[in-house]
Amino acid sequence: MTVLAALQGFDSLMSGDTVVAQNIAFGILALVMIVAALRMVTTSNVVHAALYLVIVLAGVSGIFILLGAEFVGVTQVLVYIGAIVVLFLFGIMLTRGALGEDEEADTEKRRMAVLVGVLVLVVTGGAVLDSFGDAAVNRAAPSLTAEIGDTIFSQYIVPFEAVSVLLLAALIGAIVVARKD
Amino acid sequence: MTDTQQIAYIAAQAADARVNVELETEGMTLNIGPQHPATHGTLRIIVRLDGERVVAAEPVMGYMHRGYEKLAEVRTYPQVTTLVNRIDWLGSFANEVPFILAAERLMEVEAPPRARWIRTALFELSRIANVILFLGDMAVQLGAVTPVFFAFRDREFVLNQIEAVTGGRFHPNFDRIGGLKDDLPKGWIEETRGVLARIRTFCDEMEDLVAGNEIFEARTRNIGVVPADIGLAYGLSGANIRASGVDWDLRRDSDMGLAHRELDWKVWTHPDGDSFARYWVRLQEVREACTIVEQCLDGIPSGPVMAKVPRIIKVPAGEAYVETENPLGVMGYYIVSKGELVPYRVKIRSASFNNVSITPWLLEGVYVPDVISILASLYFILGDIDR
Amino acid sequence: MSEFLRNWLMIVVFGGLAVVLVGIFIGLSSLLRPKRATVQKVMNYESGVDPQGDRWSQSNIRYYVFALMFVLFDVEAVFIFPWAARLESYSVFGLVEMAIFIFILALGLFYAWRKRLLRWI
Amino acid sequence: MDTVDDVEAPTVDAARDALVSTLVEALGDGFVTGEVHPGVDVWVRVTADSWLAAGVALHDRCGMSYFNFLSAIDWKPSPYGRDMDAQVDGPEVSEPGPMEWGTTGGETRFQVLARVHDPVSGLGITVKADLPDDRPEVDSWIPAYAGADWHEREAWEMFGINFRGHPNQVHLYLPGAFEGNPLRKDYPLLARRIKPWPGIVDVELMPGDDEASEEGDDA
Amino acid sequence: MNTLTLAVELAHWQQTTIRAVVGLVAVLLPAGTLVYLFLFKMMSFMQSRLGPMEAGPYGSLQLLAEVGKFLQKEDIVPENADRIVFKTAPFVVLVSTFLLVLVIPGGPDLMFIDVDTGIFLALAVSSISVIGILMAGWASASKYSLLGALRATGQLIAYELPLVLAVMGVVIQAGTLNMQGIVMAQAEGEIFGFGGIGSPFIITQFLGFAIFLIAVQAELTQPPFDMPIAESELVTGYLTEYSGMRFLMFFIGEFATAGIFSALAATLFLGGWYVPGLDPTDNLFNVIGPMVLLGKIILVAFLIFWFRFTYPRFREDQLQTLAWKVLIPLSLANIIATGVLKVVF
Amino acid sequence: MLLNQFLLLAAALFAIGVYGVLARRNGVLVLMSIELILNAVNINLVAFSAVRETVGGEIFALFIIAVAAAEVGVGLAMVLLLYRNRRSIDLADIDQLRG
Amino acid sequence: MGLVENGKLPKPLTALLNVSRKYSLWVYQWGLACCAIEMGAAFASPRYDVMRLGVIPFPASPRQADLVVVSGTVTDKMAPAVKRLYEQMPDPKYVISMGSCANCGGPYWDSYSVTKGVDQIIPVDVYVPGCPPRPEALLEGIVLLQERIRSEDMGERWNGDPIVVS
Repeated sequence: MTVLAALQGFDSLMSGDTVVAQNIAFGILALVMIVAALRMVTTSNVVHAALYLVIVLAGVSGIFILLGAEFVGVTQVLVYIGAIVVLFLFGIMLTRGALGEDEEADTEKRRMAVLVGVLVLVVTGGAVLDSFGDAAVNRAAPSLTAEIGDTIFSQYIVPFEAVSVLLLAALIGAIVVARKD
Repeated sequence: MTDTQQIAYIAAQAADARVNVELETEGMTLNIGPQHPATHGTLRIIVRLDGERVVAAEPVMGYMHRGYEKLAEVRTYPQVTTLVNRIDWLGSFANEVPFILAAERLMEVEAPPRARWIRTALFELSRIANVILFLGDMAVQLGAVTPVFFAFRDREFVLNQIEAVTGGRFHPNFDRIGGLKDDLPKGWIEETRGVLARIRTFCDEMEDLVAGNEIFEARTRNIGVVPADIGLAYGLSGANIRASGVDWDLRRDSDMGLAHRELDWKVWTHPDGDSFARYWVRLQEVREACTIVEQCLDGIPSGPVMAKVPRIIKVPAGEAYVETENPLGVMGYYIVSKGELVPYRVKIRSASFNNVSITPWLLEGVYVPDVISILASLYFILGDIDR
Repeated sequence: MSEFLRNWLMIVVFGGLAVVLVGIFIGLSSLLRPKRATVQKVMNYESGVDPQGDRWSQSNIRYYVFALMFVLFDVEAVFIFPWAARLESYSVFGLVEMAIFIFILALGLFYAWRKRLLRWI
Repeated sequence: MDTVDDVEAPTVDAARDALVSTLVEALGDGFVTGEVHPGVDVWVRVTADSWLAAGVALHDRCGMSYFNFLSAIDWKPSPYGRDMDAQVDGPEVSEPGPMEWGTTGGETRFQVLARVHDPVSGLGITVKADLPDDRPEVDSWIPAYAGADWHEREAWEMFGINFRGHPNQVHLYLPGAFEGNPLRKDYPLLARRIKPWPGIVDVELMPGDDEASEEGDDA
Repeated sequence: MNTLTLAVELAHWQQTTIRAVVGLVAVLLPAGTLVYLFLFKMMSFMQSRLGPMEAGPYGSLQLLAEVGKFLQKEDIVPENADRIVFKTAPFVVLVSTFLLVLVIPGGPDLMFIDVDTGIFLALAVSSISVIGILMAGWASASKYSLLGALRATGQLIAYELPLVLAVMGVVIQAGTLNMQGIVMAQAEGEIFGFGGIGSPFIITQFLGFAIFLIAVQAELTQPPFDMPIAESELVTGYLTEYSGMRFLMFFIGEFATAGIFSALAATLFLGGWYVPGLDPTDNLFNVIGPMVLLGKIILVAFLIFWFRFTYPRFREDQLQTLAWKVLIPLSLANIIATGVLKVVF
Repeated sequence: MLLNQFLLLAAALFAIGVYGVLARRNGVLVLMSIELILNAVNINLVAFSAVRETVGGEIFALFIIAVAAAEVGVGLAMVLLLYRNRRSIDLADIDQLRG
Repeated sequence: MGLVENGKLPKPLTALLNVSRKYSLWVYQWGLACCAIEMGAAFASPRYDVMRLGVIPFPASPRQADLVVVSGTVTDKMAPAVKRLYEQMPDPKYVISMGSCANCGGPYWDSYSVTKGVDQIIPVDVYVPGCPPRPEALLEGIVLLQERIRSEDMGERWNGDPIVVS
């Protein structure tokens, strides 16, 4: 019975009712993502890096869901995890030399990179904290696919068509580049 | 294949090769065998790949080499048939025939007519038992699992008939110098007719299920094309060479010492020389074999099945080469005798050895999946390669 | 919003369920199974002979073109979905727009086709 | 008793004779001897030096486009006596008997032989060549018949005959570390040296023989 | 949302637990059914054999024996393998399978989740398994595995597109991505004014259905599309080095996915849990719905396995040709055609 | 939930991505790091979109995903070209490609 | 870890595990010589249909196999491969030696290239005599093996004396 009671206590969390639950979810996601991202840029095995990238991308997708952006979240899974990562893995497997250990970057370069990274973090983080002090996200309802469609086909019709041209250009460009000797 | 098709094929291949050069990448080496589902046992093929394209293929044999030629030198003539039975283990009876015929030629003995006709019937039955397994197995190699079960199902009936005569379902060891061990059992002829009807049905089934399948055609047409001159230079024989348009069948074109020349049947050829042609020719040959057996059943003369031969067989000194058109192709025995109980030297010319020797030439430039279909269509048996 | 998130919590639960199920099976198996690694056993399988050549061998670069085309068409599909669900309200206008979109991407397909790159191997 | 003698065998075989004469013409001194069994078969023997020339001539001039097989014969009898009944011999090595050659004769221990066919007329011919005793080697036939490749590897492995110009003369059947040439007559079958051959009694009843006439059965 | 009407008195955690249990059943039951019914029995009957007979009546306990056997089998990790990735790969594949089952409704109120994106979500998570397969093949460090994984990936991505695009026709007709909405559209729709049997999209979207089934066949890597695991070429492809429990996990994943894809096809094209002639909102469907769905799953799976046991396999390039030069242009044309018809009528 | 949470997370990912781009020499890894940066941007866009309860940001995120796909496609093609010419995908070698 | 190995499993559970092993013998498709065809007949011919007994001939690689039927002549060149393929099967694994060649060399007892019996290189559970054995004989061999598995003590298998085939 105590177990039941304890579970009862968790109930409100699991139901997603409270902001607390969302915050916990966010916390877990953020932690996992940052750890995975750090491992990704530091691991010496490129395939492992790609798999860490999958974790980060799944986390991003979770964040989107948390923000009520269902369609974008699913797109993230379909395009990023299902397609772009596969593209990466293909790229890795086609470049045999990269499969072993990555060459040790010189520590000088690495130190510089850390410096720049921290600098970027501090500046953007400071700016963010400064500008959006306590703006809260509490969306009443998730965005629907229909809304997205409606908006694309009213406001964003030009970028929409432009995307297709962009993709075509990318395809042709990639083919030309990949075939050229 | 018509000329235009051929030209189109070559052009496509050339264009392909060009693209592949443009996108050149490093190759890899892949072992197919010795344990591999595609090699019917223990052939090993080392292929160097570029992507999935074979740059070079090198068959490695000998995993089944049992030293027949040496062992035959220490076996008496009747004992040798026990050994040679096991060369092409699917059509065992056919293996004995050329050896016995060669020994008979040296001894200047001829089997009585009845024995020759029964030999012919059994010879063709073992061809059926052999080739229908190929008809099913080729489909398995291409991924369709079901036909081989049908092949095994109907093969049992043929084996039953062979067993009824010889007492051995697999390795009959029934042929004797000068004739046969025994006469036919009672009622065998009628039963065999029923079995032949079944085999014909099986052939129709395979024609529908396998040869008529679009994917099967797409996988085999224009794949592994063997031009006639190359095939001859490599010594391909049997259905492999007839599928390249060479109209040559020892059963018809030479006096093998069997009854084939007294019967009415047809030699099938196919002009294309590709995997499909080899399958198709074999399919027709099974049907033709049914015809031959039926005519044998109708026309078996009466009389003894054994000529008078000495109790202890000593073959007079001399050399003889006899070859017959076995299920896998031409099988011949070059026997050197010194008048002893044992042969002095037996050179076994087995069909599959020559048939497979073309693979390095044939596999160059094909794709990995085609390696499988080409090997399957060449139809070799390991014992027949390695001996 | 909470209803929505509760739905998505199920996804996490199911993902966890899969992991737990596999974990239980493999854990149970690790209790029962023997561990008898030998030198030959942990060697890579290569039809019974010594593995030859480089283990990380790679393949033709043309595979990459296929992956790339897949990515692009996947992106295309993402845009078609919301359109398809609401086609009725976009009517002819939406239809024309999407026809142009698909046509432009199909051009890419035909380009690769013409360049003889749509040939695996 | 039916024998081949009863069959109407032609005493003259024009096609095979023509074949031999073409070869004589093509090879000149390289041609040693030929033997025609009318209606049955034909053998020719050439010198080792004109071995390849014989192959080319057969392929180009006689229409023998079909390659059948290539092998060799070791004419030197086994020093182990008759291997058949090994229990008599024991492991000691005796001086082998004198060499006797078969059809078309011979001069040396190793004879390489090959057989080719004409798929149109159906004729086949066996070509032989004697190899020098001290250095059993001969030209490869690959330029004439591509299919000779594996057969020559086999002959190299089994008899130790070297084929000049063979691109890849390595073991075909046997493991790379295998020593010896199994088909040479002096290669012993070790299992037989240890254990007698169980199949030495080799007489079986023939159909028509009745049980009564059994008493004369001996080994 | 009406998901909760059935379980209105239950707390969320209880509902979650129930759904989790049902989810387990929904994944494993069709998988087991398909293995026994089709792989063992139907295949054997088609080959005029009997199939397993000794373990239990008519071999019905064969599956339990398999699981029990695999539990005891050693788990070999090749020395060259990337151990972690090698061991994680089956997890990834099964996660993809479990996520896939989520969107399928079993009755008017029987749903694991009811999301707006529905079928889109299903297609997205189904693509995760590609990663699992690439992981398995790469980590095994065997040539057969790597070649198999590359082929598998090439094939899965090539047929992912027809799969996605073939669904589009259904979405256009139903006007929603939601699976329940699609079932309802079929239940309540009518074909040119005749509503007697509802409007199962297999009739209006037959091309879509055919493309979908072909693509499913390829996604499941079954003959005639089984090059990645082609026995006669690549031994067992990316699974070559897997033994024991991990292999069984792939095996379960394969057949569970087959069941779920059949369920997807049944839901999208055959009306899902609905049978014509009844009121789709009837509470009755909450009881018989899952059974109806299972029946339809078996129907679709029968088609899939029939092809599997009968056809020889394509060559890799023929398969790619089929996908890129036939199926994708066809399905694009299908989208436009359906759109035009939708707008016109 | 506060908007800041998301923005800070995005900033962190962005910084890690920047580090990856600068520190790694493997071309594929650099491309992956760029993906991190793009994802950080996406998080920002969607978060703002959520705050304003519109879908504009989400649609931009979709476009960014599309652009990212194109970018990876061309980028990897260049890496492959580099690999083919130099048998290495170390970006430090790119210098030598000049002129 | 390795409860079975240490013999710490309660009896009924052991029996259950034995039964499941008994009825799920995945045998891998690997033929050596003539016997392979009779083995094929036992596997594939509807008349024999070994799948009835729970012997499933699916796997093509040794990694998923429980049983290997050594069907035919093992040559000296093949022997290392046989050994390795046996080694590469995951434990617990069983071997049936089918036919005279695999048992003792058979008609090639005096050959220079044939291994005289596969039991010189790998342990054999059941020998099936014959040249080649009929499919029925192989079925009998499989049934015998199943009986042995049924009453097997795994603890003993791992830690006890080497198995002696009666």
